[in-house]
Amino acid sequence: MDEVFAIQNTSLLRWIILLPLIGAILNGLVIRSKNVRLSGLVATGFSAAAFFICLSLVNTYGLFAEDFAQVIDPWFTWFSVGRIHVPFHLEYTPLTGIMLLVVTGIGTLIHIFATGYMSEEKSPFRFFSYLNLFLAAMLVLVLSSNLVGIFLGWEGVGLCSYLLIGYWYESNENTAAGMKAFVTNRIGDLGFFVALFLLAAHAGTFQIQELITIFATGAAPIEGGIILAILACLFWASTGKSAQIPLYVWLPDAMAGPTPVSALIHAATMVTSGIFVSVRLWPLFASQPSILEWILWVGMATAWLAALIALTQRDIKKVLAYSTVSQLGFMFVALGVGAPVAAFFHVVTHAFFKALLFLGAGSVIHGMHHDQDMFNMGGLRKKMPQTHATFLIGTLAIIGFPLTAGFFSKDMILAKAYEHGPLAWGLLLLAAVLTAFYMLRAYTMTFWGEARTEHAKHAHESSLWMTIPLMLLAAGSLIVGFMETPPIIFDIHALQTAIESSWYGVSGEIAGHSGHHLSHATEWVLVLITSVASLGVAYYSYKKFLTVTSKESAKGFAAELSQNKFYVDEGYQLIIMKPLSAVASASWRFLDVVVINGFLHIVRDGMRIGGQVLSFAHTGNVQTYAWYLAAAVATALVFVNWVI
Amino acid sequence: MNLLGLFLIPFVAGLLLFLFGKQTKLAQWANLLFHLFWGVAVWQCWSNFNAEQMGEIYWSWNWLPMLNSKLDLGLDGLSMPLVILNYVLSLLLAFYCLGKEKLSSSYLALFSILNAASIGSLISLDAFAFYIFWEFMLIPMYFLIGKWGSKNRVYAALKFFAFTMAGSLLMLLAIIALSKTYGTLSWIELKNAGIVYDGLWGQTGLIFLGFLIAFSVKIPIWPVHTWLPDAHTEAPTGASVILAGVLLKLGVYGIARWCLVLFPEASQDVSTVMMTLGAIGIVAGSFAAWKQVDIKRMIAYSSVAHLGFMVLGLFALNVEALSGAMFQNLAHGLSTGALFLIFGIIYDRTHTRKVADYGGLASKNGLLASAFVFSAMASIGLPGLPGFIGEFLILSGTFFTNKIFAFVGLSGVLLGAIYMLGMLRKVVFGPVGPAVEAHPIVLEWNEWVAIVPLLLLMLVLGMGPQLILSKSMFSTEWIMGLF
Amino acid sequence: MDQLQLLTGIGIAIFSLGVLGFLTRRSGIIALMCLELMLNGVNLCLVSFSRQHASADGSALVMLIILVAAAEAALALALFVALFRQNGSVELDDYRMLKG
Amino acid sequence: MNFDFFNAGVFQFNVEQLRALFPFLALCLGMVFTTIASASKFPIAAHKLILLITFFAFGTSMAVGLGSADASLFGGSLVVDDVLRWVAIGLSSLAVLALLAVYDVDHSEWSTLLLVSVLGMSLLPGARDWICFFLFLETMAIPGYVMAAFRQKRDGGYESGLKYLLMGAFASALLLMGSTLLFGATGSFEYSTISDVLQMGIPSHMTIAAVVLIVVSAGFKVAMAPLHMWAADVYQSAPSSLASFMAGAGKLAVFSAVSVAWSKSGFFKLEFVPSFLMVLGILSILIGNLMALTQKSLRRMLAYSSVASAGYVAIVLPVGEVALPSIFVYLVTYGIALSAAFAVIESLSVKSGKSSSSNFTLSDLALVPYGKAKAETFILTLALFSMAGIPPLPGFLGKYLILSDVWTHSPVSALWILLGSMMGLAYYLRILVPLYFEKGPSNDDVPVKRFIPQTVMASAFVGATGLFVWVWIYSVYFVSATSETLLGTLR
Repeated sequence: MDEVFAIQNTSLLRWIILLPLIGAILNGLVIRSKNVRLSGLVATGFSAAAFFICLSLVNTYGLFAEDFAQVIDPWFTWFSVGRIHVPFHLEYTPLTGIMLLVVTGIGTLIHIFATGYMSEEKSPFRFFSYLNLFLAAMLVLVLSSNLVGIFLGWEGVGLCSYLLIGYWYESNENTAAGMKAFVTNRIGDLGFFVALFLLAAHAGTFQIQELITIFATGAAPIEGGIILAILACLFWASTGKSAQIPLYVWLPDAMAGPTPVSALIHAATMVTSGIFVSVRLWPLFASQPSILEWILWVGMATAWLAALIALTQRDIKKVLAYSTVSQLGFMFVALGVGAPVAAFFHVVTHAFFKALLFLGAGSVIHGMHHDQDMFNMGGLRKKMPQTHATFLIGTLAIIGFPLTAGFFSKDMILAKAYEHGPLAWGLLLLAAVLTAFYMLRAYTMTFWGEARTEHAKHAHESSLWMTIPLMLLAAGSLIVGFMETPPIIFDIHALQTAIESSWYGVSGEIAGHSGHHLSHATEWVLVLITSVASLGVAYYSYKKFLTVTSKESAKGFAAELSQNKFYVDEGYQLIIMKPLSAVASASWRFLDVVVINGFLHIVRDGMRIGGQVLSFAHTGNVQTYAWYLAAAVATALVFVNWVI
Repeated sequence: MNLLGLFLIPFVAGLLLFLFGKQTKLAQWANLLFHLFWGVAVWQCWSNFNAEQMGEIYWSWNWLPMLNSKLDLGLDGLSMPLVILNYVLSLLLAFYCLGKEKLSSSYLALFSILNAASIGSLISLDAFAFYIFWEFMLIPMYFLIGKWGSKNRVYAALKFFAFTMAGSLLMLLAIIALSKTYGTLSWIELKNAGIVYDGLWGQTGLIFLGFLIAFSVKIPIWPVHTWLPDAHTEAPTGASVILAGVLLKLGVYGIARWCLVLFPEASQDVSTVMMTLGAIGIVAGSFAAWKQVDIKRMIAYSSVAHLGFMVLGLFALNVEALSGAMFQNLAHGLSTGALFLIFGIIYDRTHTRKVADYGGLASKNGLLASAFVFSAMASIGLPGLPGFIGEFLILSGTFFTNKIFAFVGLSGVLLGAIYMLGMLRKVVFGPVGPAVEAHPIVLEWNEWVAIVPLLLLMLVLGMGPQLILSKSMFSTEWIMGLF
Repeated sequence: MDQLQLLTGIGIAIFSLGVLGFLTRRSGIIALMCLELMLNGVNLCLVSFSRQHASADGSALVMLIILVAAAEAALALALFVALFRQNGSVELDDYRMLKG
Repeated sequence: MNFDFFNAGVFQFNVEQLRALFPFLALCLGMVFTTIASASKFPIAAHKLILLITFFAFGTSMAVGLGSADASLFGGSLVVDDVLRWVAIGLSSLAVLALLAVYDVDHSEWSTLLLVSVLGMSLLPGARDWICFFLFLETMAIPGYVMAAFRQKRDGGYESGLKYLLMGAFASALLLMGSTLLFGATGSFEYSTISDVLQMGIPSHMTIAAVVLIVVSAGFKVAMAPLHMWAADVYQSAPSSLASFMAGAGKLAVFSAVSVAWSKSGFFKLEFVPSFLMVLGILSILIGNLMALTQKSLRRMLAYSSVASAGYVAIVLPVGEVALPSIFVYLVTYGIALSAAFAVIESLSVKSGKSSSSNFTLSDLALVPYGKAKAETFILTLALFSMAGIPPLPGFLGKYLILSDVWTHSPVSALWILLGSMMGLAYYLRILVPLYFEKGPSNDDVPVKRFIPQTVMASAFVGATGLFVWVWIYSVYFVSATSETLLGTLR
């Protein structure tokens, strides 16, 4: 399988990264304009430029090409010492191409939206420079040809998310949320570190291409245990970045940031990088089936937990946040059942409709003068029609209304889950149903019924800056699904070819079992069950929440539990943070202050006291001195003559 | 290249600066001028510096034949980066000093002499000469801390002096033993003298320990680190920067130059112990830093943790780790130096170090806040900044040798994020605190000139570490060739 | 025991007496006298030894000792006079201002 | 000293002997001139000038003689060799420094006395039998007793003189007893004969007693604990010049003489002597440093620091004459630093309006008018760091040499020296604290009672720093010279 590829060099790739970077520098250091339109346009311009470069790349090197030539931008050697050799090379593969388009495309739209949304900011340039910086980092992550480079982007996006969550730094909650995000991600990143160490120690390379072509095919002598460990560490890192159990806790808090940030970073792009990296390295995963089981069940658990929490949240952004976590769970399930294509497909579609939903929510919040509690909304469909329409499309897409983007991706995942086993399928289906329930709840409470507060009564539609991106994204959410469809409908497999041609000719077949395909009949049954179940629950939920009052809140133990997020945060505080902090202060106060310095001070005072004691012997009477002299002689004589 | 000028210029400059007396402003500009001259010498060394050699002597004077000591001056991949770092920091501090009435001519003079001493100990390849410069550093530092420091300065100065002296006296004994046993003190001759290792408690072993202890105190390695927080906290800004940027580094440099090269077997024997101490240092230092309420003290403890990394790197005994340690020297020098400098500039206005008095710096001076955040990020090893390269190389090297220590080191990476960001949260972000409220925080041009190059350098070294690594590569591989 | 040893013994005895006196007597003058006593003990020993070894060195030293002793005595007495003028006492216990 | 002492032959000098004696002639001339000067009431400056010239002549003539053959005089009981010459050079430089502290001696005889004392000191290392040893020791000591009792107006002046005199006499009585017993045991006063006798057989009780007595009395002269107590009192309240001179030059002379005498008389072959010295040394290091830590009066503190330094030398003594170079360098550098410190303290105490420098305490340092005392504080700093043995100040060289000799002899006891210098650090640095770090009330307008001409301080500055350099270079070549020529001939 590992025939040598024709390698094409290009210096175009670096500009995809450099342009947003320049934008960030211009905005952040040079222009520093208080004018939101100006800074917004600068930022948008640069990300759009990056987007167009991506387009040109795609049309040069092709996206869905059957036989694909490796495209490399050999930029420079980052560092190289002994066994560790890290070139800073960028690489274009079809998979990369799609991710690039998603990141830069949706990124640009969100920039435009933000230009409207941040209109009454006092330092918008900061926001936009962070946003561009984020794009640059994300693009490094996407483009880098080796894992260390990916790690650079990986932590870079983490930094930007930290900065953007804490963008309104005056309030302690926001900064706390930002710090939580960074630290939690760091916990995950430790896994990435270890993976890198293992690679350095055993593989001697960080180049994805080499890793796949050599180690996935078992061409090089490296025991499976090592690869398994590496993958486990990478997965651990992904649970941090892609918000899976146990490290998902930062994502909901991350909603403290401005809504466009939530849309771009915490829904569309950054959080999916875990899945992206896994898909890039898929052949490695495929060679180690045992890790996939873990991924499957962690994903499943996350999908469920998040969905359950989402059921009772009052804050519209929180609902979307938990739905994001849950959807990410879906993607990991897809990986777990050995369907990287499905996983990445869901990444793409989810990017569109979740960005759409978040921006819609943003528009609503903007209209509601930054009130985010759904119980204070209602009846907004007349006040803000475009927002309502687009939000509806988003909702339909996420609950998998037939022929929307979400329908295809989610259906694919479910089908693959069914292939893997009915249990996984059943659980996942229920999770999907829950999705339908809470999404409709959110939609209905926001847009239907009567306006429950003054804000809601006087809500107004947002400006074109915001509605146009909404529409574009809505269109996207409708059509992107058609790049990969089940055999029973159209039977398109563009994405599959794209992804599979990105593995340097190594097959993504999971070692061991051969992918047996479902019959069309079963496919139909599955599709019908899914759609009926989701839509039914959706309708029920719609009815249920049509007449909700602002007083209404969770009742009953289960509801309490869900609304309080199962007390996970509190649990972490109690079990991890508090003991750790106690140990820290103990170690400092005891070791440094008491033991070491204490010892020193004892010595110092001991010397002083010793001197004072001695000085009593110095009476000042000359005859005492003589006595000492005589005594010295006497003792010496005694010792020398009789003792020694 | 003219190595003599490398430390004579600052020395003479120091003597001259004493003569300026009350002419503070004049002295500050003169100091800048001296730095230009000095810069010429440094540049000359940098430009015709040959990285493909080890311990080559460029200037020698047989000054004390009866003590087996020659004044041998040389430069190689070990010392060159630190010389540059020392010069850069000192130059930027010369800018920072401008217009500060308190930093009188004698301050600058002592500073210049301190530079001479540190450069001297970097470039002298003779144990006796090295020791003289090494000890000489104490005198100016003692005065810098004791006279220009803050409230508790006397205690800090005495502690600093006593600790370092206690360590180096043992080194003195070791040097004597060397000269008595092998009849030479020149580094290269000693290396070729065929020192026979007779166990850690044999003579050679004890000599080795003498050196090791001296350097460990300077680094400082846990548990002999408690002088550092006091010294750092009480010292004036400039002294803190040089202390973090140069003096601590000399400990690491010394171990690489004198312990690893002359006593490879002994280093192997102690490597586990030293790595354990380093690991403890990382964790204990981070814990302590986490619990500080005094910003400078917190930064100081973060230094303890970072230098723990370097100890790991030194005693993992492979090329990756050693180069990592040497690179981390620069990284830490720049980032911690920047932190001390920036906070020092803030302190000049607010005159308080309590975290509680701060907050909301970002809303008062955005650019300075960004610089602060940037340096903090560099210090916690964010990829793209030099700290990452250092830590990554060190930890992977450690991982090759001993996985456990690598994992402990990783915990340090995590804790670093916790305490640094916690500090940023309370100082840079959040609601505006009383101290920030009370004083306008507007920087003079020269203060910007002092800060910005540091940040740029960090960026350059973070993305282009090869600039330095390629220079130190030969030396590190040469040293590791001895094992 | 022959006479030489006897002489030596006496000399040493005188010396020791002088030491005891110097250590115990409170009056400075008497302490000084005791010093002289010690020196004389030494002289006695010297003389006997130089007889024993048939060498004049001992006797020569005796001369020098007497000389030096005279000088010291003169000095000491002058000091005592001055001290008495100043403080009206030559008791050694009264001069213990410098101590510790 | 042989039996036909009164034969004329002894007094017929050949040329070498005359040349060897010439420098002492310079001293004697100096005495004549100073006597004239004090008789005709010349001002102190004149005395100083004469002394400067004399010491310069003395030192240089000795330096010129360096390397020339040893001249043995008076039937071999006095030998003028390179050791003596070097010691004489060191002494003359120390004496010059001691002059700096002389501000307020109102007896003009001090200059003559100083010269006499120097004569004794410089002859001391040349003695080859115990009679000369005793004679020169007294020549050195008795003028000291006199000078210690000068300035009765200062409180405790007489008292210190009295203590010094009584204890000195007591100690020399012990010394005499010791050498007498040696004479009895060996039948001779000559070092060489004694050592020959000590060679054979186990020493008799008498010999042991003799040696113990001699060691103790010498330990008293150089103020080793527990025989040090007089030193504290004398250095605190005798005139600064005398104190610094006795502490610096006196130690140098006695220690080098003792090192010569004991090794030539073969004391170190008796195995108990080194351990005895070791005990004394350790005691001095501990007691000296601990006591110094608790002192308020600066001069007393310095006195105790000199006790500790005596301890260091005591530890290196048993190495024998091989250690002479390091002992010399150590004591000269230490002496220079000490006299500089004494001079500075004297001047500071005057400038800060104290009646006498003997009770000039640490806290008084904060009262020093800074503007008027720049040179002093700088010199004091140099001196203190030199005493603490911090490079590049020459005190470090002394410490280094001592340590390296001790290392070859018994490495473990080197640790005691390290411990001592650690403890010493504590108080040396503490002196600087009030001087620089605790800026007291700016009291530059304090009425300075007696104004010391800046020329004095200038010369002090030049003296101190210049001599540091001098010592750096010459002591090093002394080391080489001795280790090659002299030590070769010592066998």
